[in-house]
Amino acid sequence: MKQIKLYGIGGQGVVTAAKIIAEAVAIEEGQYAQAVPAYGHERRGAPVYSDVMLSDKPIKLKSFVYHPDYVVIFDMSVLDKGVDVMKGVSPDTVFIINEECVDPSHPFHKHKTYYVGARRIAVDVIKRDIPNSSMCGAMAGAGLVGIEATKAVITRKFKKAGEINAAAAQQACDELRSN
Amino acid sequence: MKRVMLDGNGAATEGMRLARIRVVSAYPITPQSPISEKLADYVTDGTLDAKYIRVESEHSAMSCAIGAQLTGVRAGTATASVGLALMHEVLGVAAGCRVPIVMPVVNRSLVSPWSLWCDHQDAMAERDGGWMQFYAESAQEVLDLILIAYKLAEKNDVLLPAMVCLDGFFLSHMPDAVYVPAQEDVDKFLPAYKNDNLKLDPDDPMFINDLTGSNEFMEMRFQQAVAFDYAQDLMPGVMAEFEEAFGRKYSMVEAYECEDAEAVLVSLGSMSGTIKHTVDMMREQGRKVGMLKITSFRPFPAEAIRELIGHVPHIGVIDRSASLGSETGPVCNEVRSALQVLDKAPEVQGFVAGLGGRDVPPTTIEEAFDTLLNDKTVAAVKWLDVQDNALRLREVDA
Amino acid sequence: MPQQLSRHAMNSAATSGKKALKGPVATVFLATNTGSWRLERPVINGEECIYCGTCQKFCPTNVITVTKADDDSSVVIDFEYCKGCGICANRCPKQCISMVPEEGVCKS
Amino acid sequence: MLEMKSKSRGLIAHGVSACAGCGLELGARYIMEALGENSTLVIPPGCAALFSGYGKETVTKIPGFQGNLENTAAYAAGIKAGYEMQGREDITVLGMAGDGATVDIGLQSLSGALERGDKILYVCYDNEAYMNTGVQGSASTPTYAWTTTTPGGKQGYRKNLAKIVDAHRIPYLATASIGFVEDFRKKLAKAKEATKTGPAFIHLFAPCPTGWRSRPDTSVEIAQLAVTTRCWPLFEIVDGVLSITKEVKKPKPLTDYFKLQGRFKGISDEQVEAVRQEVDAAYDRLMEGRV
Repeated sequence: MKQIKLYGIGGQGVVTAAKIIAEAVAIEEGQYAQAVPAYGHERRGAPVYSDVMLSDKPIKLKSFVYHPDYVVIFDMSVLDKGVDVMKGVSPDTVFIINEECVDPSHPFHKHKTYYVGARRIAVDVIKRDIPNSSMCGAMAGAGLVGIEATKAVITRKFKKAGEINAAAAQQACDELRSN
Repeated sequence: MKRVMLDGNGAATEGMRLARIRVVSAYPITPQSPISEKLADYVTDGTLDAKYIRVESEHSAMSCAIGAQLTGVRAGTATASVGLALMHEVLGVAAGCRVPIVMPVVNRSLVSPWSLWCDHQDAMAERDGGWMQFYAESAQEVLDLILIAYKLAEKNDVLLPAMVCLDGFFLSHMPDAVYVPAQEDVDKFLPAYKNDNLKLDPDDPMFINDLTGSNEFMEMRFQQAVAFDYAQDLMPGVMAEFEEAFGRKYSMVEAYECEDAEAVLVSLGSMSGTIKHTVDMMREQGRKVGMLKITSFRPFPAEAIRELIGHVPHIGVIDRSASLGSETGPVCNEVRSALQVLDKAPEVQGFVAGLGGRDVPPTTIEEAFDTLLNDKTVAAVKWLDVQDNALRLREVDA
Repeated sequence: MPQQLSRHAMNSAATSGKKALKGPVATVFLATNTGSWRLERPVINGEECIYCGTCQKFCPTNVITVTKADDDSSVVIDFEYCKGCGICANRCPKQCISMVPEEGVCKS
Repeated sequence: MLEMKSKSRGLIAHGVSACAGCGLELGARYIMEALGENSTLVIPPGCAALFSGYGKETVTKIPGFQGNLENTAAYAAGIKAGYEMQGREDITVLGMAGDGATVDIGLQSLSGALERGDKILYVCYDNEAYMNTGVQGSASTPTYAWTTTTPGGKQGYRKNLAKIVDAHRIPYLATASIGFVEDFRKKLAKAKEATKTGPAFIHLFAPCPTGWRSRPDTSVEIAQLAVTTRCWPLFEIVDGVLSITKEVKKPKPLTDYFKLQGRFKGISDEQVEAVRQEVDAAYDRLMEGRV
């Protein structure tokens, strides 16, 4: 089982992205997945997180993710807002982040890290600063789920804006780089 | 049958849709609101041929449902927490008048303190009120248990309302792949509602729910008690029919790795899944542990529990609610009393965990197993995961 | 299962060819003999009565029948149910109803 | 399959265990007459529950349901919806509740049903206190009236139920009195008709000799005096337009009304005058078309 933790800011579609990845794995790829949203008094601009579990076997665990295999950061500002993105990680934990360049002082610089300009892609392609579809593409690029499955769910979920969001996902997947 | 991503609320809504409820009376409350909203969508777009009564309270939600169902249609509502508490008075009317309403209850703590998150205190407060109570472990179980509940509740020997309980957020908002049966298959399993008992109909007048003297009141209650016996007798058959129709197996209690277990934890709801997960982990380490999930808390399957875990030396029960002033939690009390009739009754350790939405992760489960396996049991209930400074959370200058 | 509830015995007793409704319900239409409450009974002075129907209109128990006909007008009171409230006497425009104390047990 | 063990010419039995001289009993007969057989009744606990029955016996020939004290309107709304979904829109669903069950504890569910436009008929029979529980004061108890919980006479005003109901903009709203049964009869017919489009509401004045400490034979007389003194004006509001159905140009002295009722025993001249000013002002508002 792969356990994933997504960090971001309210309004960036973190919870939706978790649901998209889960659905892509569970429905499009016929495996098992669970999105575990943390609900509280989230407000636009405040840090939010969401968990995803992916597996080739049925998932019994109904709990949050404490030891993520993957940490996905939608917005580096969560670090400034006091979110400890290193909580529960192991040396093997992989990071997927929305940023072109990463300050070497960032705590995860020793980890395998994928980078993508999700925000720029979102602004270019969907004309809105909502990075969730690009981040889904990045997660696909990092091997969590197939890009076609991800695009299929995005197209279905975003209805009218489905095509452009799928395009954003594809571009993020293509442009994904790693250390 | 199709496989789609649904959270527990979505699964509950699909269950109600497939049961063809004709009147919806719903009032929003976190974390149930998506059910009220989705049903409104379904009524508006014609997916569901029903009248939507946008009630002004949960009390009225249940009142409307009772009134509607007494005329001969399935009526649907859903609630959580203080909403269920507000319904309390009328829940008794549904039960006493033998109106087999099936209601999803999205478990959430009761005040005070305020909390939006999961525990079972709301449903436990209704455990003796004449409603059947089923607890789901997953979104799939939510949908399936709703269909099973309808089938069972409407049996002439049963005629009891039923709550299908799903843990707030952990199930209600956790998307998972769910098999949604086709309408025609559900129609075969669950035929159209036929009200053959107390019914409002000008063509056949009767006055329902009038005053009953003490010469008959006890008999009315006894009828309900017998109905719970019937429910228990008939439930395996209904679940077998469900399995025949849809391929998924259910039982009142599910034993997981209990046969050779030295320690077993008993629980309800989503926590059961986490315990199974932990059992798998601990079994890999060679530790003989198991889990017992009570799917049907009302009727309470005491005999089945004796059979399945009566032989286990160490038993623990994790309650996701507290029975304040009692030695242990409500589920633990029942498990203890079920087992104490055995010649060599196992000791049963009570635990309380996961109140107010506190997560119950595998580490907490492991701690409970450790308590059982290392003979660290105590007579009273053991609260898991409580901060050491619990009594000094709010310190102010003296 | 609590076997002390001998269900099958109870069932066979119930299978009498009739349907046993479950729960609180009234299925028998039956009036109370409210006439026995009466302390005073209305007595109508037939000579003064104009058969206007006022007493019938205001009788809470609806037990007064006024018939107005050319040759056969009448006022009939069903004393099985008349509670003797006296509203008929109070409202009679001709004041031709008097309330007379009942003597002992109600005789209807 | 109602087993008929008694005969009656109306839809309720002649022998109902209401007190002698009960205003509700008289009112209920007119209500039933207007409703007809194709109806369903919802009654909360209270004096009206005498019509529900006891054990296996009822005095009502139409189907009925005894609800809780605070949710008459909600039950009625649910029942109506159930009938509607089965193509039986023609069935009239009536809520018949007292003042306590309407203006106090039942106000929320009533408001909900009125706002939603549920096609129910609701009659509040107002005996101005909680009578079945032993004459406790309600929000509808009038100023200076004695009850067991206003032993010194009620201070403050009664809740203006018609004004509250009117705020919901329902098709038909009326006050009525058992002292004016022809007026009541007409209003019942209009109200029943109005339920084809939305909620209809009648606020019925129903004296209670037991609670008002009045002689049973004076119930109708008191009900008439309540109107002719302007204590209980008769009016209706049809689609928002108010009209007085019984004009009282020269009101009778309030003492004529008060002296028949022990609950007003000891009312002072100043208090009578205060009531006079209050009821006249209310009547004037009605004359201007306002509740």
